[in-house]
Amino acid sequence: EDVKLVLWSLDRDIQPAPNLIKEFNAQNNGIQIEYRQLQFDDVVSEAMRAYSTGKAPDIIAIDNPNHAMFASRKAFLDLTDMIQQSKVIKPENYFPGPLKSATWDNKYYGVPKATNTIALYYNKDLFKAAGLDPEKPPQTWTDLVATAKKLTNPSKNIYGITFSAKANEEGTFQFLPWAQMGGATYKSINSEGAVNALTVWKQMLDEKLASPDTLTRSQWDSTATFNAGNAAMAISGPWEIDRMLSDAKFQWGTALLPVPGEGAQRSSAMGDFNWAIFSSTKHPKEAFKALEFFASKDATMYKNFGQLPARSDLPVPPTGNALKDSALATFVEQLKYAQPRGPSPEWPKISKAIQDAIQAALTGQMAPKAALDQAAAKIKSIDG
Amino acid sequence: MSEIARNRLLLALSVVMAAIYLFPLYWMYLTALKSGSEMFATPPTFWPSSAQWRTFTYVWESRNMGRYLWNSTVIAFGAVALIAFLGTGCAYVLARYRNVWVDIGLFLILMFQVLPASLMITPIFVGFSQVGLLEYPRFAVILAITAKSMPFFVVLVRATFMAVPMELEEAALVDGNSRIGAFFNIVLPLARNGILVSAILIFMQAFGEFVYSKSMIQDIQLQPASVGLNSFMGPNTSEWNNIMAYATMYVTPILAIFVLLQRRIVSGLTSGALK
Amino acid sequence: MKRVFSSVTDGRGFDLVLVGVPFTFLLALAGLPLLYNILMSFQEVDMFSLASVIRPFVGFKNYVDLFTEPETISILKNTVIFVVGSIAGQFLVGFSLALFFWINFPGASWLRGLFLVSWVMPGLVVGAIWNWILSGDFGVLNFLLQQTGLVNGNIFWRSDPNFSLWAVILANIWLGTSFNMILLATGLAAIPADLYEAAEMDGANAWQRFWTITLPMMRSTIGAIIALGLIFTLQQFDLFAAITDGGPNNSSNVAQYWAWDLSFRQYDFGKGATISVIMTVFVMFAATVYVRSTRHEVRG
Amino acid sequence: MTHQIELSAVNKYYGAYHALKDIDLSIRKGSFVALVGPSGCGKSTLLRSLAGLETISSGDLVIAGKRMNGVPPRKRDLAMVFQSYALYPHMTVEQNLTYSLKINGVRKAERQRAAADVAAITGLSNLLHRYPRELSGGQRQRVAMSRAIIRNPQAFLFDEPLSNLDAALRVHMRKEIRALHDRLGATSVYVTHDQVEAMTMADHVVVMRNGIIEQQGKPLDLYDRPANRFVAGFIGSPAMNFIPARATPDGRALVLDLAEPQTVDLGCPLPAGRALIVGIRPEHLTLAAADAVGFKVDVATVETTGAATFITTATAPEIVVALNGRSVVAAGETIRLTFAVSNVHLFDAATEQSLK
Amino acid sequence: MTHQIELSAVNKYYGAYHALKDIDLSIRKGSFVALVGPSGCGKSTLLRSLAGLETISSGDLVIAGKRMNGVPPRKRDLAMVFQSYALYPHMTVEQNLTYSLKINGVRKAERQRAAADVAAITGLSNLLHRYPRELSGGQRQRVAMSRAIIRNPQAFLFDEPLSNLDAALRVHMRKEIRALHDRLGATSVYVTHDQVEAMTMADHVVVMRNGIIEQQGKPLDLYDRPANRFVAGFIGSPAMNFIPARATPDGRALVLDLAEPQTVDLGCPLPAGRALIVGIRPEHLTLAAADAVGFKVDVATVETTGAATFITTATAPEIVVALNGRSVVAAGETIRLTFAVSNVHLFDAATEQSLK
Ligand SMILES: Nc1ncnc2c1ncn2[C@@H]1O[C@H](COP(=O)(O)OP(=O)(O)OP(=O)(O)O)[C@@H](O)[C@H]1O
Ligand SMILES: Nc1ncnc2c1ncn2[C@@H]1O[C@H](COP(=O)(O)OP(=O)(O)OP(=O)(O)O)[C@@H](O)[C@H]1O
Ligand SMILES: [Mg+2]
Ligand SMILES: [Mg+2]
Repeated sequence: EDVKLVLWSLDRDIQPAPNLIKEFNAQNNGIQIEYRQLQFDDVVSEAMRAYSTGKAPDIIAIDNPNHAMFASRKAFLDLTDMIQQSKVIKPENYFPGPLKSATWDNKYYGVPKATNTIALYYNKDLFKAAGLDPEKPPQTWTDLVATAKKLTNPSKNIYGITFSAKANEEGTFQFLPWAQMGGATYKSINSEGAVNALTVWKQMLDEKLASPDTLTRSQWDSTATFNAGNAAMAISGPWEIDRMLSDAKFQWGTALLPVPGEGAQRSSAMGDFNWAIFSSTKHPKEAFKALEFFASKDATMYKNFGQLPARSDLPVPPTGNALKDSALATFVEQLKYAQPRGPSPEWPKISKAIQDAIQAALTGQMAPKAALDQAAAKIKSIDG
Repeated sequence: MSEIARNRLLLALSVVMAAIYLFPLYWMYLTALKSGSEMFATPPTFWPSSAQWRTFTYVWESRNMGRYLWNSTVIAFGAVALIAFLGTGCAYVLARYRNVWVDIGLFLILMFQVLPASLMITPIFVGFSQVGLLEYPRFAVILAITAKSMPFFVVLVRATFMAVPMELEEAALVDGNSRIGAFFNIVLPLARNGILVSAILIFMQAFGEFVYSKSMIQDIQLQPASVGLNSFMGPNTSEWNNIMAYATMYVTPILAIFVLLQRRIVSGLTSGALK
Repeated sequence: MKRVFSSVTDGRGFDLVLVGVPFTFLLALAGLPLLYNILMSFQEVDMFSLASVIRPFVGFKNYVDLFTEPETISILKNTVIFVVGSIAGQFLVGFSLALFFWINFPGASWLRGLFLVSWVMPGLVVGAIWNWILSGDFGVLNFLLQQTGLVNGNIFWRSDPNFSLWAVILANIWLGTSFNMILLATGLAAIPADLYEAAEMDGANAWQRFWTITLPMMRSTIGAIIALGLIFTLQQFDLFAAITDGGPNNSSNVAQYWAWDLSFRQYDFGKGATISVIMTVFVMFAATVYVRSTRHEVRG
Repeated sequence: MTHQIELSAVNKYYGAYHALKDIDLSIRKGSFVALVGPSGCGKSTLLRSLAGLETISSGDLVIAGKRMNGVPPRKRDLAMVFQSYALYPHMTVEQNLTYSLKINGVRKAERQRAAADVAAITGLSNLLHRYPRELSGGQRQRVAMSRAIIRNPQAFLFDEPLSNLDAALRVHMRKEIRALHDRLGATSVYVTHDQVEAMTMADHVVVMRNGIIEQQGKPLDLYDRPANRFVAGFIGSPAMNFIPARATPDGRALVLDLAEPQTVDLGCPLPAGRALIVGIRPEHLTLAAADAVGFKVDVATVETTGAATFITTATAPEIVVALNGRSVVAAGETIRLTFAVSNVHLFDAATEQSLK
Repeated sequence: MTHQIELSAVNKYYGAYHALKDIDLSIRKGSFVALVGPSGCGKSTLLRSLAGLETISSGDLVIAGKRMNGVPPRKRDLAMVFQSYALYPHMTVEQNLTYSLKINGVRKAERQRAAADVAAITGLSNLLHRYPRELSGGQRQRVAMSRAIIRNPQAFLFDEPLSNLDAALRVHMRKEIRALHDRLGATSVYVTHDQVEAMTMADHVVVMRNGIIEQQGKPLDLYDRPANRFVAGFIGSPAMNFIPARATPDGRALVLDLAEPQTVDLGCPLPAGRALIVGIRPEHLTLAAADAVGFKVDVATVETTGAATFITTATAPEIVVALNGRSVVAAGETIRLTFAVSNVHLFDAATEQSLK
């Protein structure tokens, strides 16, 4: 009788989980995995509901900022020992950012599944049209603002830049790198660097270098305006590459996120999911075996599914498309500076405080400093 | 103004209104034929630059839409049948009397539907898992939808029953009918406008029900189309053209059917009944 | 036994069965969840205790906390504006359409059917389309307004705090039109024609007939539609998620979206439940008004 | 059981309104009872209580020996014609007629035959496939009527079944109803405002007022010996004339209280000096030769229907005289009226009860 | 303008059904017209066409000199009593009555006064705050009636306004309606099935059958000189007796086609040998002494209303005799009937047209 495992993730048919499971099941090694696809918004609540009614799956793919919430409550299985003995999963092979997101209290409660981050896309044709050097994307914040100003052309419906400051996790995801480059962390969100970062954002909106709809538009929709030629630069992640290749009718390039000033420390947000095993599983060993199998496939992750493995030991293989390869190179470089959000079990609330501050400042209802002060106070009370 | 001229004018006017109102539907069709980012172009394009008909076949086949639609149909029919079965009689009684108990009943009926599905799902999920109903997920969803939509049905159908003269029911009783017989033969046919329309509304709602289905139906073989639709949405991707193509295939047939069905709302069902 | 049976076929028993069964069903499947929710608002809830009833009791802490948040008052105010604005809009548009299609002209009943569209379209799609229609830069609403010369700069419906709530209300009016229209059309059809004849003989013009015959005769339908409309509006959150996400800066946030955000984005179930209880009180008030209004209904 | 229907001390309230007050009524099996009374006196309420459509507030209703208070209508085996018709609007005339048969499992062919038979009687044969909304008022009433008589119930309840029919049809229907009643041996309760119907069709007439039964009995008994002024005035058309009067102190004669008091000798002893009301029917007054006994009055109006002439006097109270055929009397004339002493009714002025 | 309402060649179809056929009718200003005819003949349709509630299919409708075909009802200034009442169920009796006044902007106090006045006439004073569903049938009809007469319109249209009222109330209402009509100088069109109403209230009677006007004229003219057998049978109650007959070959006498043929001498020349129908009204037949002239018949039934007695004979066709008061004749007897020759109506057997 085969051991039956249940695995939940939000991967669709062209994404890793269902395909890896197919392969895994085909091995016939006495373990069969059953797959259920979830929606992004539902992963946590479904998992919670299932866990509290004793119907949790064995394995789940969880968004990295939410990992700590489960780990801190011991809802996930502590994998430290198993990882130590594993021949496949070795902590030192992973980028530190992703690994940190799966860590709580110095123990490993999961394994990074894939990773991503954000960088700058820019429209080379528009650069040329504005008399800018298409091979010299902006390097610093001032540079960025100045470039955006030059690119902005209301008569042609072109904004200098597009990004997302939406009142949800995406807003935090986009803003946090800026704050971190300014030397802040979520615990010191009102430090000067963060205030500067927010001030720059505010400037871009106030001067209409970015569309006012930045406040309510997701990253995906924002970048669509870039693809449609209505924004000259976009800040977004590698998930855009394929769509851009097909939709963008112009030359484009990528660059690392600009920094506050020449030579300042780089930083970046870190996205994507981690694998975790629920502590309620009846088959921890078998479940870990599955994780090992998935990790063993990290090398083909990019080739097969277009996702970046969270591994520093694996090179991203060339795809044959020069544009794509160069974009990927940018993201792999950017990943080196990627930091997890949190980790904190209260991350959603912390994130909400940050979003509120961003929105309050960008709509002009509070000064950036005051808004971030308020957020800091809130985060303090949440984080204890 | 002659009759014909008047009719033409009214028709023209209503076509204009429909055009404005149906714009979102048009946009759905249009986006289905556009490429991903064309939707966000400035100025907006009102005709696809190159129609992507392939999207439809791609969506149909890749998502196995036939199965999804079948599940939606099963769930919608189940829910409508159960709601009509339980709700019609309830509405009738609440319309027939006028006392404190009816007041309380109506009040409760409204309160029963105050919570949005997203808040109901947790307790219902917990409860269903305890009694083992989750083993029959489509049935569980039907039950949940019934609980959610029946109050709606009852309140509306009650208003329809109010228009059926009590005397007709009395005549049937004197003619030798039992209460049940009079209800089915006389009262129901005369209230059919409201029942039909409410049932249509419920059917459409159940056909698109999403919150319960996605939580309770974990087996993809049993999931309805609404859940399938969301599979084009990712954390950082939304395949709008595919979503719209999917929605087009999902919405157009029911809309067509109900445009036909609702025509049966005819006026004055009870005229001539009473002096 | 025989007496019970005969009561069921002929007497009060028939009525009791007809209401008894559905009410039992609803009590179990809708009443208990409601209680569960009320209970949660007095407890501290986390992911471990979702399934249990016994949880740490915190009294009114959730309520107190909620009312000390700075945004609470403005969100509640938004909620009232949203509800009143949406219902008024839906009802007026729906009623106008119903009256219009009540006129007998060829094609009327077909075209009326098309106005069911907003009820069939999936929330996800509706949200996306309105998101697009209301977009500041490339939205069709701005496009049309500019083409017709009504405005000359783009209005950022979604992102301008002065407009964001109204943008959602606009979309919600569209969404609710079908429901209002079709039910009001049914109600209109049920009014006996001879009343209009009598009123016409009494000298009433169309406008007077509308106020003195149509409206009062449709009392039960209108009451039901408004009561249900209120509940639907209070449950609407797809549109918020799609169009503004409650932003910018909570300018378009309403109680139901906030409750959802607290429960399912911040996983603060206790507070989410607390808001829903506050909304329940709101509905309770409306339900009382509805029930009272049924006293003046006209029985056919 | 000789009494098919027995009501004892039946009361009915609509909210605070007391519609039936302590009604005691026994209806013999096979009898034809006419229920008459002014509009709003409770006739329909009584009929509906018999049918089981209103729950009576107190009292007992016994049908064929069984207490029926709570028994549902369908177990009472009654057919009823509703005052408001209550036709099934979604059924054709034929379906309306045969609905009760269908419920009782009668076969289709047989139902159609029955419908055709009844329709022939009520003149609906051409209308069988119409819907009620496509019928005239009288046609609807005939459908309501036909729907009741198509069955063979224990009892018929008719609530003004012929009010909207023309005279010829009414005469015809009257005959048919009575014939049906006799053929089936059923019991019928018949509410009507038509004097002729009540008098010619019924074996027994019940006169109601304000929820109470004022008098009941054979039609001619009510006509000849009304128990009180109300019944006297209600039975007979045109209504009986009432003239205030006073017996002379010697009890020999009567002084009529008209514009100029007139003395009439009834030839029988009267309660001396008592205030009375004299009742005399229009058809019992005749024109007297100028010198004959009688009393003098001025004519106010003269109306004629062709067959009869109605003279209304200019006195207070006005007196109506019904004469056969055409009359030469003209408005403004002074005439002498005379009457047979045996046709005079006397009522006490205070209690309004009959003195005979 | 002497003609207030003029209809010329008016036709009305309900789908394929031809309800009004080439109606020509002139109604003089201030006149009171009674519209009579069998159930379903088109009376209500005609009334509703006048009111503008039905669009006439062809023909012209002129009111006060203006062609009114397409004019909406409210611009015609007519008040109508609907056969189906059409009360506003959501309004109290008072609100029902004063609705038209309110629409015309009459002040509240004045409206209430008007309602109180009308209610006093129709006996609704105690019911002003009831809703229609809480009224008896007759009370509802009185509300419908009151609603029309509270106004002062140019014309009244009454569709059987008194059919559900008791005799006394009906007599009272008849007077009130006629008084109101005279006071306002309005034109009234009055549909009724009650012979007495038609004959006593109307200046002009219109007899309809199957959508056509059979005859119109003064009430007594119709009674005395009916144009054809239909009108003769329709006017007068009980209806005229019709006996098939044949003139003798010498045209001197008439052979009645009864069970045993009886010869009667009318004393006037007749079309020799022609097949005829003899019409004679029940009230014109009298019992003859056994040896007097007349014809012999067997009695089938004897009915009495108190005031009158109706004898039906056992002949075919049956003959009805209306006698005053009570009669000693009993069923089964053989009696001799006689009549005044001047009361005999003769109709051609084929065309049914009057020969007089
Ligand atoms: N909607 C309709 N469709 C078809 N036939 C109709 C319709 N309405 C009325 N009729 C027919 O038209 C004829 C005239 O109807 P109308 O109501 O005028 O009769 P009426 O003279 O008022 O009769 P009554 O005395 O019975 O009220 C009737 O035979 C009736 O069946
Ligand atoms: N639902 C009710 N609420 C209050 N009073 C009512 C109700 N129904 C009837 N009544 C009153 O009860 C009385 C008796 O009504 P019922 O219908 O029995 O009269 P009726 O004798 O049939 O009169 P009609 O000859 O006018 O039909 C009336 O005065 C009426 O107003
Ligand atoms: Mg009655
Ligand atoms: Mg009629």
